[in-house]
Amino acid sequence: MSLARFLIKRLLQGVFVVWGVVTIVFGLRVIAPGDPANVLLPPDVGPEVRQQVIADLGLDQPLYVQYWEFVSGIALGVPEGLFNIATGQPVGGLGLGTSLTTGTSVASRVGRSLPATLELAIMATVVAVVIAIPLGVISATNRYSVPDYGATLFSLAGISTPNFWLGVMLIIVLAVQLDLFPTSQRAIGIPGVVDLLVSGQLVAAAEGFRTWLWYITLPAITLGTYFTALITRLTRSGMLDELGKTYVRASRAKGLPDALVRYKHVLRNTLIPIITVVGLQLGTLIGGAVITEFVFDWPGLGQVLINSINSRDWPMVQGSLIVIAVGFVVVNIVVDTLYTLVNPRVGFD
Amino acid sequence: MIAPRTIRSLKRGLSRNALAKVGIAIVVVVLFVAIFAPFVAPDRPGTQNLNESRQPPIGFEKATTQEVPVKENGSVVFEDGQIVTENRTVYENSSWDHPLGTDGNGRDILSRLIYGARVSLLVGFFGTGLAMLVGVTVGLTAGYYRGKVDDVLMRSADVMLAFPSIVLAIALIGVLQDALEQSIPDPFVQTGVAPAFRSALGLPTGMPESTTLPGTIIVVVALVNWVWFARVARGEALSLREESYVKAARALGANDASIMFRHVLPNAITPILVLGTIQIAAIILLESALSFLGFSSANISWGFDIALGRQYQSTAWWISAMPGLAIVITVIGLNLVGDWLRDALDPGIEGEGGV
Amino acid sequence: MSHAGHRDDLLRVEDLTTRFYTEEGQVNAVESVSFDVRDNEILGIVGESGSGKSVTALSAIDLVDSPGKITGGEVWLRDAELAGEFRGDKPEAVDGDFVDLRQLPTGVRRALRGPKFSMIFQDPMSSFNPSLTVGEQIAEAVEVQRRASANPRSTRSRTQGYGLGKLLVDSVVPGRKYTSDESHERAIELLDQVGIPDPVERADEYPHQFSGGMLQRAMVAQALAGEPDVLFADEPTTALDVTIQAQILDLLRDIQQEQGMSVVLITHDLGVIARMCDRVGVMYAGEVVERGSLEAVFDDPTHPYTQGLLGSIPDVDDPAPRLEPIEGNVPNLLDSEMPDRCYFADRCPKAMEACLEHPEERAVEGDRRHTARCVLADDEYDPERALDESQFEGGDGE
Amino acid sequence: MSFDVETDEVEYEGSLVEVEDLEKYYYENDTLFDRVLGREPTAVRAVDGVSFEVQEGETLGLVGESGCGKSTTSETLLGLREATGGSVRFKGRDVFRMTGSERTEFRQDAQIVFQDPFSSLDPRMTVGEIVTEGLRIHGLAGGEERTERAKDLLERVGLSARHADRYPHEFSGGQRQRIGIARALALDPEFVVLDEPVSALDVSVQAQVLNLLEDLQEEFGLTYLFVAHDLSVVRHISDRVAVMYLGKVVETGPVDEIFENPQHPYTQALLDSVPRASVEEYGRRGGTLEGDVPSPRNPPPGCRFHTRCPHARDACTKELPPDYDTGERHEAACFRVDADHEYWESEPLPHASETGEGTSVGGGIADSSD
Amino acid sequence: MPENGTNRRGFLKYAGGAAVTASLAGCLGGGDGGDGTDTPEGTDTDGTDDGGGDGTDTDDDMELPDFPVTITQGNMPSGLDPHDHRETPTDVVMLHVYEGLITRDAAGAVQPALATDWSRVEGEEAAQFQLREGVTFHNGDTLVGEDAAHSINRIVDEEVGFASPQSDQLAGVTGASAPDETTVQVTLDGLNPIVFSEFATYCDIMQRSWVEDRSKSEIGQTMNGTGPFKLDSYTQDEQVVMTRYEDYWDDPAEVSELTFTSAAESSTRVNQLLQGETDIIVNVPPQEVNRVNNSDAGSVAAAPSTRIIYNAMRYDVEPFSSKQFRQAMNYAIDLESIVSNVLGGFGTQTGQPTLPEFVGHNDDVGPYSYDPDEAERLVDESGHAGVEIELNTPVGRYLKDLEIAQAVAGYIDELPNVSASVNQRDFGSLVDELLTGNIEDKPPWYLIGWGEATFEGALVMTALLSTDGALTSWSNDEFDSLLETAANSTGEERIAALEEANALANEEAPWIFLNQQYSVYGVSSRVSWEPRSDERIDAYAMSQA
Repeated sequence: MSLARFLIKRLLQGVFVVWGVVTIVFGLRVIAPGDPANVLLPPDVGPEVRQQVIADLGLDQPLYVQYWEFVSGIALGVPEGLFNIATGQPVGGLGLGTSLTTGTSVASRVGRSLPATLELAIMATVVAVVIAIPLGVISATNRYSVPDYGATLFSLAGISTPNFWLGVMLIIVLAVQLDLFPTSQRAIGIPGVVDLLVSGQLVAAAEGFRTWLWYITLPAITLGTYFTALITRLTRSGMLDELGKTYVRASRAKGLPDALVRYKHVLRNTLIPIITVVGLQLGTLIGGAVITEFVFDWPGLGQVLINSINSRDWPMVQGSLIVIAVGFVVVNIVVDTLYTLVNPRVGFD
Repeated sequence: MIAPRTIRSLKRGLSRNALAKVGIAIVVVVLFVAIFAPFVAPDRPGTQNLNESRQPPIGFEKATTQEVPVKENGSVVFEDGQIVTENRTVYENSSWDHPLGTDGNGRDILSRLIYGARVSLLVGFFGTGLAMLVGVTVGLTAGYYRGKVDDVLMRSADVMLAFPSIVLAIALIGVLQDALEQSIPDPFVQTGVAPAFRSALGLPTGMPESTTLPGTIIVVVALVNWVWFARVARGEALSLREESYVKAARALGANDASIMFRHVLPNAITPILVLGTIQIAAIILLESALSFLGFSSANISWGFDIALGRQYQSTAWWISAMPGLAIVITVIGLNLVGDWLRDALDPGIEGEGGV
Repeated sequence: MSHAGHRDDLLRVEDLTTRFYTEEGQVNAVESVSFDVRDNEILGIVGESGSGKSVTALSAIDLVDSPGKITGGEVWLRDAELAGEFRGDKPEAVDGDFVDLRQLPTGVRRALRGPKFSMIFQDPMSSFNPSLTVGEQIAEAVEVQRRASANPRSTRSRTQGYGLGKLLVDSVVPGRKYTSDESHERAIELLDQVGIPDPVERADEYPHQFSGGMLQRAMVAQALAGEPDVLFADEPTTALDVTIQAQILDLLRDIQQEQGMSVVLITHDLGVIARMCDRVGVMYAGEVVERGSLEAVFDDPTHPYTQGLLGSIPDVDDPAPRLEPIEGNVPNLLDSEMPDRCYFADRCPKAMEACLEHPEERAVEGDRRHTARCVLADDEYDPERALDESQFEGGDGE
Repeated sequence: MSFDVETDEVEYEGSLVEVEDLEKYYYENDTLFDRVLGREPTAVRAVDGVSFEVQEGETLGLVGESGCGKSTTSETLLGLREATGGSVRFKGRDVFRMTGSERTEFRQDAQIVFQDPFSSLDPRMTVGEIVTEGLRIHGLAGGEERTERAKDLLERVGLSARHADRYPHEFSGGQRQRIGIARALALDPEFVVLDEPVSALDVSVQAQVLNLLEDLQEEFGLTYLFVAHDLSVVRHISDRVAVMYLGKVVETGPVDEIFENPQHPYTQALLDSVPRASVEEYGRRGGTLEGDVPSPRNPPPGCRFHTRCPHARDACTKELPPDYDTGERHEAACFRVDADHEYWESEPLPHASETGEGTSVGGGIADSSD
Repeated sequence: MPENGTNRRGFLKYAGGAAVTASLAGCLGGGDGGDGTDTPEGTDTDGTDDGGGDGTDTDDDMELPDFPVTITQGNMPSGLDPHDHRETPTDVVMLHVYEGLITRDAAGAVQPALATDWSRVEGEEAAQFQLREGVTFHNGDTLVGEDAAHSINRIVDEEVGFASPQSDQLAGVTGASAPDETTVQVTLDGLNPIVFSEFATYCDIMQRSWVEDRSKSEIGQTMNGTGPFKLDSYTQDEQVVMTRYEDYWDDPAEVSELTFTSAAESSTRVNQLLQGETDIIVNVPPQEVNRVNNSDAGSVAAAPSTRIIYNAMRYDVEPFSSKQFRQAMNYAIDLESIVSNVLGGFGTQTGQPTLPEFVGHNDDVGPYSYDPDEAERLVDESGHAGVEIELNTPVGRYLKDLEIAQAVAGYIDELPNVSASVNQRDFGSLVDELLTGNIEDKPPWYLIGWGEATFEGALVMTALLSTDGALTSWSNDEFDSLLETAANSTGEERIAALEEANALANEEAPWIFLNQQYSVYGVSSRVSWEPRSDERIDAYAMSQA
């Protein structure tokens, strides 16, 4: 099957999953207790105003109409979202509706918080991959050595440590006690640095980058530790598995040096299946980002989600859920494609 | 239903794996402490002593000079809009009454950890059990019948997997609120065994008569994590249905239900149980995260206590640190046991599940 | 032990013993096995599963992995050059033109794989790296020999100058590869030589794109890359269908004759042995129980096991009304369960009291070219001296 | 094979098992998304119109290389896989259209023994439970009686009654195969499918099991369908033989006819390829067939065998040869049997010495997953 | 402002009929998130004269200093539309850009702002404001009566604007018109005695044409007011940056650039203050006070607020239907210890629904004493011994709310005959239950805080304790009639009735009386600023230290 067909098929599956996601998200709001009008309205408004608001929100419609408007709003990006508070003003972009608390577009709010989350997730992944793979290789190729025990213990502790606690501890030790890093929040990200570079302000860009790095270090460590530990573990056990395979023996039988067998053959075959595991675990990463954002007051999607749940701003909850899930689906499609590209064993079937 | 061979390979796995012994020891200790909390807790977990708040753990006593507000009748004093302060030597004393220190309300951290273990383990076990029940039912059905049933069930599982578990859990809690909270009576206290034991030893009595079971959290973690069980169970069913003995049973005239319960389920149980062990750890982590974010209704929970301690991060680090250590140690224990089971039984489920 | 063997001897394996230290206990996989390989011949090693025939081959070329360990024996290879090199340093490892590989440094032993020894395995699909093209993998085998001949010293180091850093450089810098174009061309030649059609295209395909038979041909091509003196073929056709098996067997024979090399063919199939081999060794429970020329072993089997084996096979040309199987089951090789007596005694229809003592390898009726580990080699079965059941201590066999 | 079976519903007479035009196709690329993309599902023609019959008391050997569909045929005819076409009649009744009670009866009358002695026994059941599972399912014997029956059966297949409480892993391959046979016998069947029952066993043990099977057939008057790839075993045990190639039966006949007077070039080639365990075999070249078995996903047109057949001519690519009678109950699907066929006039195919043909996907690796 | 430099010294016992209806969020303490609270300032202390910047008397010609200030609250504003919010953090941002017609000083007294004069229109149900001349919007246009009238209509008339959440804040106002450029006439639906009090709290004036040219969401993203600061940039949920408006009708502010940021976590705010990243932080938790005071970076400034924290007990469900039981609950807790240890002294014990600074406070009624034996006895007497009760509390809405709730439940749980636990609640869902207007929907026992910027005890009691109160948990005929009396009387009589009601409330104990909340700010040492009484952080009043 060609790459294009594979992508089309995979995208179709993705669309199906997204439709499921949208349906679940819609269902969540339907069964959620509490009246959205309560969030919008002061307690002492009259019943007629309340009715009006409910009508404006479309909540007096039959469920299937609400569902259709919700789904079509998201699919077609109709100018009027379902939750269009009394303004009569069109809300452009994705039809994710309007926030109950701020009256602004959910899509733009969510869109603005996305870069912060992505930045954090990417940094954590980079940290994880850069540390974990060499660590796993060293551990597997020097079994029962001190580095192996060290890496094993690290990975065990890493997958067993709740990242929010790790974050709190890092703040206590490195930020509060030793004052090496800021306790929380985010500096203007890489895009800002790029802007500065483009405008030729090298010194400012370097300073901006330093600040950015200074702020992102602790959150990235917090988020990346579980991932690092996991990949270390997988690399180690994958390599050990792979080293026991017949082709390794065959490679040695034909006279290949150990190092060539180990790196050219074994490591390569170890990393290919890790790609899929990493893809599946990206959900964990995004979930971890939610908590990390909470701990570090990082202005990303997780904060939006938690705040909107606390303030019962359902359109915002729905919007952030959908964006997180869609992001995850997209990442998985990318990972699957990558896996298929690097693994000659599977065609695009 | 454990085959003798399974027991043998488990023993073998144990004898050559020192870490597995550590893991079992940890799990046993945590289980013991959680079950017999009313006997082993040095103090009542809820008992506050505001005058002894923020006592450091043994070994962390210190005295510092600080500028502190002067108080009259318990309230601060203002002078020209400024708070009147004075330099005072502040003693941070520890005492063996509170070996791990006290929290912001002067409650004994060790006792809270012991009672917190109950909540964590209850959620861990019940949540895993529920997830297992749902996931295994779905997975076996999908894998055994394949075709459209499989398509429908597994595509729904895909949809569930599109949500990071913590995100879905938060959203579900937003929906369910704390509707499912249950209070479980503590049999040791109710029957008077624990109070008698404690008064005989001269320990404080009046231990809580019940434990709050955060039903919502249990349901939510199960709803979030069943997919992992479904995947494993489906994989097992897919391969087991091709096993010759399943075909032989069909040739003998056995019907689907009987094949599922007599042949498929018993032979799929090993990887499911191994996954279960790992999932208990994952669910304990998930529960602590939800409590930390304030979404649990449990009064005593490790994650919740970490959150409580955050505001003391510059002055009383132990309030956050101790519950976290309890989580880490417990989860390490469970993961070690899970590793042991997986290595010994080799069900091939590396990388499934997670927080 | 005298090293005076046949004048055509290329490889003499003496008392080779390999143990596996598993969780169940020590497994005596190969128990004091001796055989010799002569120039330009096919030696067959036949045995049932678990008889230790594959481990014997692996032990001979030092490819036994943990938890296995070669615990004793000598592997004498005829190589005048090596003998000269080590005569001064290790006189005990040299005997005329022969060197005892077991006494040589690991680096040297490894460097012999390829130019001296090569091996093909039962399942070609798992013996190729699934994520590299077949051509690339064969080219690697060529390349390593090219480099070895260019710089013999470096080939004896552990990494041969090849590490993670080098791998990274090779994969990042364009145009840098481990294998040279010359090696690739040679790989294609080899593929052609083993009868793979369109070798240029097929060289760029991955193992899963090959059929089993084709892949086994490619495996042979890879084994030929170093132009080895001895090729070990471990059940090379067991995984293949009978028509494909016939093709591969023909190929092996052709190649053997073209290259003038020696082949050690390991199989459980007596028919394959009969078609291919000049001489045969029969293995049972880690031991070579009988060896000799094809005619000697097939037409005049001495060991009751060999006899039983031949009697168990239904003949495709002549359906005997009743088979005569060997009773009982193949023993496992756990040291703790190995009796001191002849390992075959409890299944042997001709067990005698003398069998309570573990037999040495004996010449059959004085013919040193036909030996058997059995008292019957120079004795007659005598029902008077037969062992009765009670003399086995608890040999349940189940 | 030209069957002269009446299409009318007949009373059971003649053959015990009658297989007619049995088809089992698997479909690949048949997911919802494939259909959305408008892609035709690929049919894997594992069994493509197979007909044969097994007469009461005889052993029919079904022989062929891996992937030829012999195991699929045997499982499909027992209803363990759903057939996509054709019919199977057992005692004159259509197996695929049986009523509940007929099916129950069929399940007792027809049994199967599998190849792999390790996967054919549920590792979590005791040997006694395994052997008496059929009795339990059909409610034929109570607890005590079942235990007794288990012991009888075990002793009958050469094991000991005390083995009933043990688990399968405690047994060797040969013993496990005996347990599998005991299970098949528990319901006192008339017909047993033996699906490669000895191919996983060592030769010394294989002979024991073959002897046992022969004894049991005699004792219980069983009818066997013996599926195997090993020609010598088939020769040894069968009364009649059917040779399969790529989902089709190419030749059937009495065992001696097939082995001594093979008519189909494939049968001839198979027999040529088998190495004989005798000194005369030394140096014989057996590779008369070139290339690999084509993929059942895309079987060649005309005669399935023409891509490898040393006698293939242009006519073979055009038309599927019918089953020609070549003697008493001996049929072969090859034009060469028909001296008047246009085959003889057409051009030989240019096989040359080239192997491959680019249709090497199926491969010859023995996998039992057909 | 110089025109009406009022006396800000002392705590004005403001006894007018101002009845600013409590806002949902503002009063229950919404919008502050985290552990933070939303503490209105209360100036019980002597404010200094230059609190409003009016004392600086800067010369217009003087070069304006470069003095950037950053304020870090617990939350960012929910949007920039001054008429579309109900939260303190948003209001704090708004007040620097938008101004009302009239305003309040720190003590709550009504002061002129954009209007210089205001009066009722004799004989009509209307009021009239005279606009200040020469006031310009930040876009340079001059303020006219039409702008003010439109702004009022935008709040009260759904047809003109939208369903403003502030409409109830101008209760009784039906519309406004502008007879001329400098006059605004407001029509009322009756003789509204508190109309000016209302206008002093809400009603930010926007420019009519500017509003009409923009969509609702655009208005939420940008600002155009008359205040001392104009918007420079706005990044939703991240920061709001303002610069000094040099053409302000009063003296320009000393602060040159004003940035609002937020940090939900209190320790984060403290760290930012200590690291010099911000200048003013809200809600310094008591345990961090030493850290701030011991540092060179800043110090803590605190003021009692108008917020009272209490535990309501529903009178209609057992065991809280028993007066003895309710009293027992009050005796069971060591309030002094809670204030001292949990709140670090930042709080005042209460024993009646009215705060000491409020009208109607009964000075003779003190807090309940800590007497667990008496509590145990009263529980036995009530017949509810052995009962299990659960305290519903929000988390992170008020200063140490959860810790207070835990301490309260902890003390009560100490009683041998009662067991108590805490149920943490999501603030939104708890408030939902409280606001249904139906007592059955409320949890039986909950912790909540109520802020009343008018210093009017009667309003507190009416809303929270009268039979018909919006959030009541209690019903007592005698209490109702006392409030009735107070509502229909003035002066001493009224005060007496209120004091009696407070005494009755103390006796009947419908609540567990807890603490008056304090606002605790962290102020950088480079800023000179006094906390005000009205929840407002007024950067116009800041000067360089």
